[in-house]
Amino acid sequence: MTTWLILFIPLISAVLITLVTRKQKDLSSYISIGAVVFCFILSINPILNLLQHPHMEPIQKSFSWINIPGFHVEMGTLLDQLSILMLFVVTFVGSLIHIYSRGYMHGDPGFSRFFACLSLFIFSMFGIVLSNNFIQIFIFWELVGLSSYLLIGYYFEKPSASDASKKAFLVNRIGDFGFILGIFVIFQATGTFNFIEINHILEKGGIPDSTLYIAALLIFCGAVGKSAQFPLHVWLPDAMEGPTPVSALIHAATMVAAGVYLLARTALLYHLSPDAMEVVAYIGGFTALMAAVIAVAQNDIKRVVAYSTLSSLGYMVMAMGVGGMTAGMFYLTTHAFFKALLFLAAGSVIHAFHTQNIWEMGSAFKKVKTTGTTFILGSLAMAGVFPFSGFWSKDEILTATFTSHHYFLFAIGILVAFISAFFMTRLVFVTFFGNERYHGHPHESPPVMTVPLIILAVFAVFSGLAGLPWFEPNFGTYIAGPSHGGHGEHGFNFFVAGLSTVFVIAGIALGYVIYCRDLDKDPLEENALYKLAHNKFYFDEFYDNFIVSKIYNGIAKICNFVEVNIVIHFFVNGFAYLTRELSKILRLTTTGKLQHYTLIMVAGVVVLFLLFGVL
Amino acid sequence: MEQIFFYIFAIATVASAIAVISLRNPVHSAISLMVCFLQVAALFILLRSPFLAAVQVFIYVGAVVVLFLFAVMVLDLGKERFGEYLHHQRPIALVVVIGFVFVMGFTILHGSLDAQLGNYTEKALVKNTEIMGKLLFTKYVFPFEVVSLLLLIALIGAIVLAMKEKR
Amino acid sequence: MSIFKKIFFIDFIKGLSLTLGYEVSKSVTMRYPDEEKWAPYQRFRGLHTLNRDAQGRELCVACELCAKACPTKCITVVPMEDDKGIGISDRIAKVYEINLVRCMFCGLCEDACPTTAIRMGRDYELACFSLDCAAADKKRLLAPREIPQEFEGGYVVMARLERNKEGINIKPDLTRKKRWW
Amino acid sequence: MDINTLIEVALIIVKVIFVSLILFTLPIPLTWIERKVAGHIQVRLGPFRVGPHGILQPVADMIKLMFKEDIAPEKADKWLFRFAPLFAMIPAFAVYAAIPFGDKITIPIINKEVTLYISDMNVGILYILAVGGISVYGIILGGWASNSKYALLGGIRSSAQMISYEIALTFSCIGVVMTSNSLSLLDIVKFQSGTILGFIPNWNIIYQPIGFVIFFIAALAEINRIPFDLPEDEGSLAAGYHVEYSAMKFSFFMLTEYVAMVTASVLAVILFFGGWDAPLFMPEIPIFWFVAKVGFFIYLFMWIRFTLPRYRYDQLMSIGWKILLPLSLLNILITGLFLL
Amino acid sequence: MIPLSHYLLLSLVLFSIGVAGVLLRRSIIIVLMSLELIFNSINLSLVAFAHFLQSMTGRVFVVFTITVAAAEVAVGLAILVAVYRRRKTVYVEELSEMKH
Repeated sequence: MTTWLILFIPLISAVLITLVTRKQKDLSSYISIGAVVFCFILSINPILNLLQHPHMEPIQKSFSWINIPGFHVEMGTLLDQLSILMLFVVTFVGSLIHIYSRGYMHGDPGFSRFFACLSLFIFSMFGIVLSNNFIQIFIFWELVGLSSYLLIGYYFEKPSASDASKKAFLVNRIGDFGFILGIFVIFQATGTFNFIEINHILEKGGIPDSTLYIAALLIFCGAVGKSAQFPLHVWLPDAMEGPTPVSALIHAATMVAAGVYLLARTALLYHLSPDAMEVVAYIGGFTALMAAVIAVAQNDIKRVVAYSTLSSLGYMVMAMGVGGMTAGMFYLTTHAFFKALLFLAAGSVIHAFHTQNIWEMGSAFKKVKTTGTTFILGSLAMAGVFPFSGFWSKDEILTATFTSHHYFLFAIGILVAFISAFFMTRLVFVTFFGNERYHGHPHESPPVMTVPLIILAVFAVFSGLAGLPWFEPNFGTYIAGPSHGGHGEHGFNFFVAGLSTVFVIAGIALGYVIYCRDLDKDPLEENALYKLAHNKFYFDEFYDNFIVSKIYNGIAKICNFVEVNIVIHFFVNGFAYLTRELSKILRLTTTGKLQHYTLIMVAGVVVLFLLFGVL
Repeated sequence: MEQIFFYIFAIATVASAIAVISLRNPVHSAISLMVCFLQVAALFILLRSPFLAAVQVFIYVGAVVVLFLFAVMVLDLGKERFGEYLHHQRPIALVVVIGFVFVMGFTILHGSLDAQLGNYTEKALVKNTEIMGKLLFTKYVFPFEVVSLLLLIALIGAIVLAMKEKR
Repeated sequence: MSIFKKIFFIDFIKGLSLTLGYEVSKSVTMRYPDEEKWAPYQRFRGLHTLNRDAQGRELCVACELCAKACPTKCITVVPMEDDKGIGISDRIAKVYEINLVRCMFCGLCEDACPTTAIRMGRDYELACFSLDCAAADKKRLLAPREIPQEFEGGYVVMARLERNKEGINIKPDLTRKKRWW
Repeated sequence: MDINTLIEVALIIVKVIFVSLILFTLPIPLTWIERKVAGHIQVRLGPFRVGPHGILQPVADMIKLMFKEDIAPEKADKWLFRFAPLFAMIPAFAVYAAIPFGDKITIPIINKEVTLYISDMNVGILYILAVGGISVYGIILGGWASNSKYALLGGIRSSAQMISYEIALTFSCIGVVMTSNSLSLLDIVKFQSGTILGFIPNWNIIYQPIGFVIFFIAALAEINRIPFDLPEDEGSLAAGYHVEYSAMKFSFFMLTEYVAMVTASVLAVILFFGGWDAPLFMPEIPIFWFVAKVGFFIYLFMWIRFTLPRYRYDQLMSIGWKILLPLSLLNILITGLFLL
Repeated sequence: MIPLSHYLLLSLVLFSIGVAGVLLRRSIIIVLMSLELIFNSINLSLVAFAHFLQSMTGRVFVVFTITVAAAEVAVGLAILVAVYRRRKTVYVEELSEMKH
């Protein structure tokens, strides 16, 4: 019952706001915040339950939705370790972001619409997290896409925002297409949509490896779309056109993590198909590296954070790919805290400076002390400095990579750690220190915005301790990959930790050397690699000029030819002509005069009676 | 006694019905229609259905014909003296209608369309209304609801249709 | 409070009780021609009268000041000499006529009169069937009035309707008087 | 036909004639009373000249109306113009076929029980409402047949008004029917005999206060009395539907109006005030209490007429449809809930 | 005692008059009135059957018929008013947009 309540409270709130409280803006924000906070409170009970019983059985509650022989779909909720963790992350981060939004969006004309969309999003996210079968997860997957579309295009009067929302939507469709194909492949193979049943069938074996391989890759397509992996990563940076709380909630903490969650949910499938895992791991690694490089060359504070998100997502996917599910989920959790923190702090910075360009800020640390401090804490966590949460989680991924003998990926991981540390240092120094480049008077944000920042900062700093390898039980006790029975792989490798720390410190040092001066523009600007990275490796242009204009338009031309000449001219117009000619004859019987029809009707009755009744 | 009343009512019914379709002035037609309805109500009483008679008067005479009169007066049709008020299809229509009367009359008189009056209890007659009400709310509750919904839709539809478009 | 008022029809009941109060109260009308007549106050400006002194002599000395003072010039006075003692001096009015059609009953003649001969009286039933009565001559003005000068008016008196050849006359009975308030 | 049936038929005929006579003569005192009430409320005396306290005034009026010239407009629809007053009058009288004035009384000398009603229909209240609804024809046809714009407007207004308020009226009666469990007026009155708690009379007004208020207001509108006398709104329509009528036809309309007022009072008494039931341990006198209560209501109608101003037409319509109709539905709902 | 066939014949005559009205008259309002006549003839036969067969069903059905008839008149007259307002005609044969 609780799970259903959690699922539907945000929906009720969205409906209420849409129908009733559009005019009372304050009330709509209270409803929305109340709904998500209430969900958080409701989700505390399952969490406590989980903490007491680490090896709890999954709780399923479902009812039959579509029941055709051979095709059974149910609607239901699944409560296991994974979904409880996600529930906690979503409700907790969601609550804080909701509260923050109340301050950030204050005075906006679409205030109520914003909160309605936010509630809708929370509803769909819960749907993904709690669903127990593929069909339901796909529905909510699309709903998440829809609410993300609505929220990215929140400032729809801005062309860039509406373009970004369309882009996000379309790019996601490509991934989702693969996803639903994957669902069907799995259904074909197992005959069910239910996760637990699928897992049972997979454990029994007997499904050909090729099928598994195809299914895993297709489902990974969905994750690629939603988690913005290469080559579908192009939408996420553009999605920063939405309001900052949206970026924090959707495009850092929750929705983009849904792809990773999906991979975790279907971990057994990947476990049984090592080839697919390789693909996943290399795509993740490549995304991580590419995004990190691009992040170095960005000047927009939100874009830097966005590319760092992209890089982190690549990290998580890489972790999944090398079989480090626990590591990936752990990184997802800590990442949700510090990335949400970074985005919210960035929002607070934008609120203070009224610009997003980091070269128009600087030297304002003293004016925005709370924001600055929390931002720096988040950056340290992001960079993976000991003992912040990022360090522990990243270290686990690297360890997982190392122990699974993916040395190339391990090298990439170390490199990404280095670059991350570098660009975070760059971001912090350029934004808060150096010479004064801003106009106007930056001021600290109201408490409704800073208090969530502080709470998140606390979590960003300390949440890594949950995965501390020397404690038992730790994070891995609860979240365990399919390969490791009851225990996660919270090994601790001093070589890996040391190496990464060295590289992180090197990155910070390099950043310090280059950027801790009075600068007016980026000193690396003339560099060729910088230019390449600044233009995001020309991915958008490549898609536009090659895929869309050549391949897509070519297919369109062929289709157009077929349609115009064969379908329209021959079939459609031909039948229309035939019909018209025939109707010219039949038309004579319709005079349009009511009484003619009536007369014929009555005459017909008389004739019928004469034929059958009387004679 | 009852027969005398029946024939009086029947003749009045037919006469007023003919008046409805043959008078030129719509208001006069409406009045004839009202008279016809009243006669039918009287026939209902002969058929031991006082409730239906009251309903007939209530709805047909009290509402429907008033509505007709209202429409005629609002549109001011009463003053139009219709030049040719019958159709050019008159002869064939008359033939068809008379044929219909003959065919159906033949069926009624020579068919098995007759029933002897069953032995009814006085109680059923007196408690007519009560029995009908109980039936309406038990056995026929679904049609009842459907009809009430229909009435509601008609109400809204009539309002929407008759409302002047606001520019 | 207002919803309470609406539910219990307080205003409606207030209105009803008000009208009920009026219903049981005495009526303010008088049955004028038949039974009752209004006796005006002394300050009332009705048909003029020409006064006499205690010995019965005419007070008017035909000084024509009233004619001069009249804004509508409706008073015609023609003086003549007289030694019969009709008047208080040897000059009396030969003709004293007031055109009632033009007169607007302003009372300036009364103010102008040095001998208080002309006074505005209390007759208000001035309608008649012929033009003769539109002009009040000396005889009519000198005739004694139904409501004498000294009578303190301002209430309803009983009256009697009288018909004769000249028309209708309402005779008041000054002894039976009543006030409605 | 045996002798008893004949006596019964004769009795019914006598009753019909008796009731008709009463109804025909009732407006005569009523007009006088109304004018007197008007006079006194307006702090004047009212008619006073003909007879003592003007008591013969209505007779004089009647004589005047009888001898006036009967004028019909040239372009009027002659037949309908002639029949419209009858159309108005017949339903107003026909209503009394179902109204009980009292229970049975025994005539002392011949020692025969006589019922004080013409017939006890088992759908009595429905019959009254249905037949009462027909009386709109007189008004609408009179208005139309006069071929005058004032009359036509008055006719259309009144037909719209009567149709609108008839719904609320009927629905308010349904509450009474629900509590007393019968459509027969006799049963309804019998249901109301006795007392609650020993002293409060067991009248429907106790159970149906909202119903009574709705009934009363709707009845005011149905009989075209102030504050709902829009059909004959002197200010804007001259005299409404009977502006072209004179002499006896006009007097028929007047007669109808007074009879309708009496009907409304009678219905209010029967449905809500216990009919001939005596209040507060008073002795039961046949018909007396009935007449007393009816008299009170007639007086109330007159009293209201000279207290309230007239509503505007749009106000009238919105009161009918937006207030009375929902309220009456609510009343039915509440009654149903209580009965459950 | 009146036999059932008498009622049925009366109903038939009423029905035929209604049909004749629909077929013959040009004014749409008279056509609607004729439809009401048809409704009434049906009601009459239903009640007659109900009476003679001692069944309540026919009477109950008449209640429904009357309701439907009331709804039909309301909508029909509303359409008539709307049509008249736009086309200024009430002649049936001039309202023949439904052809082609």
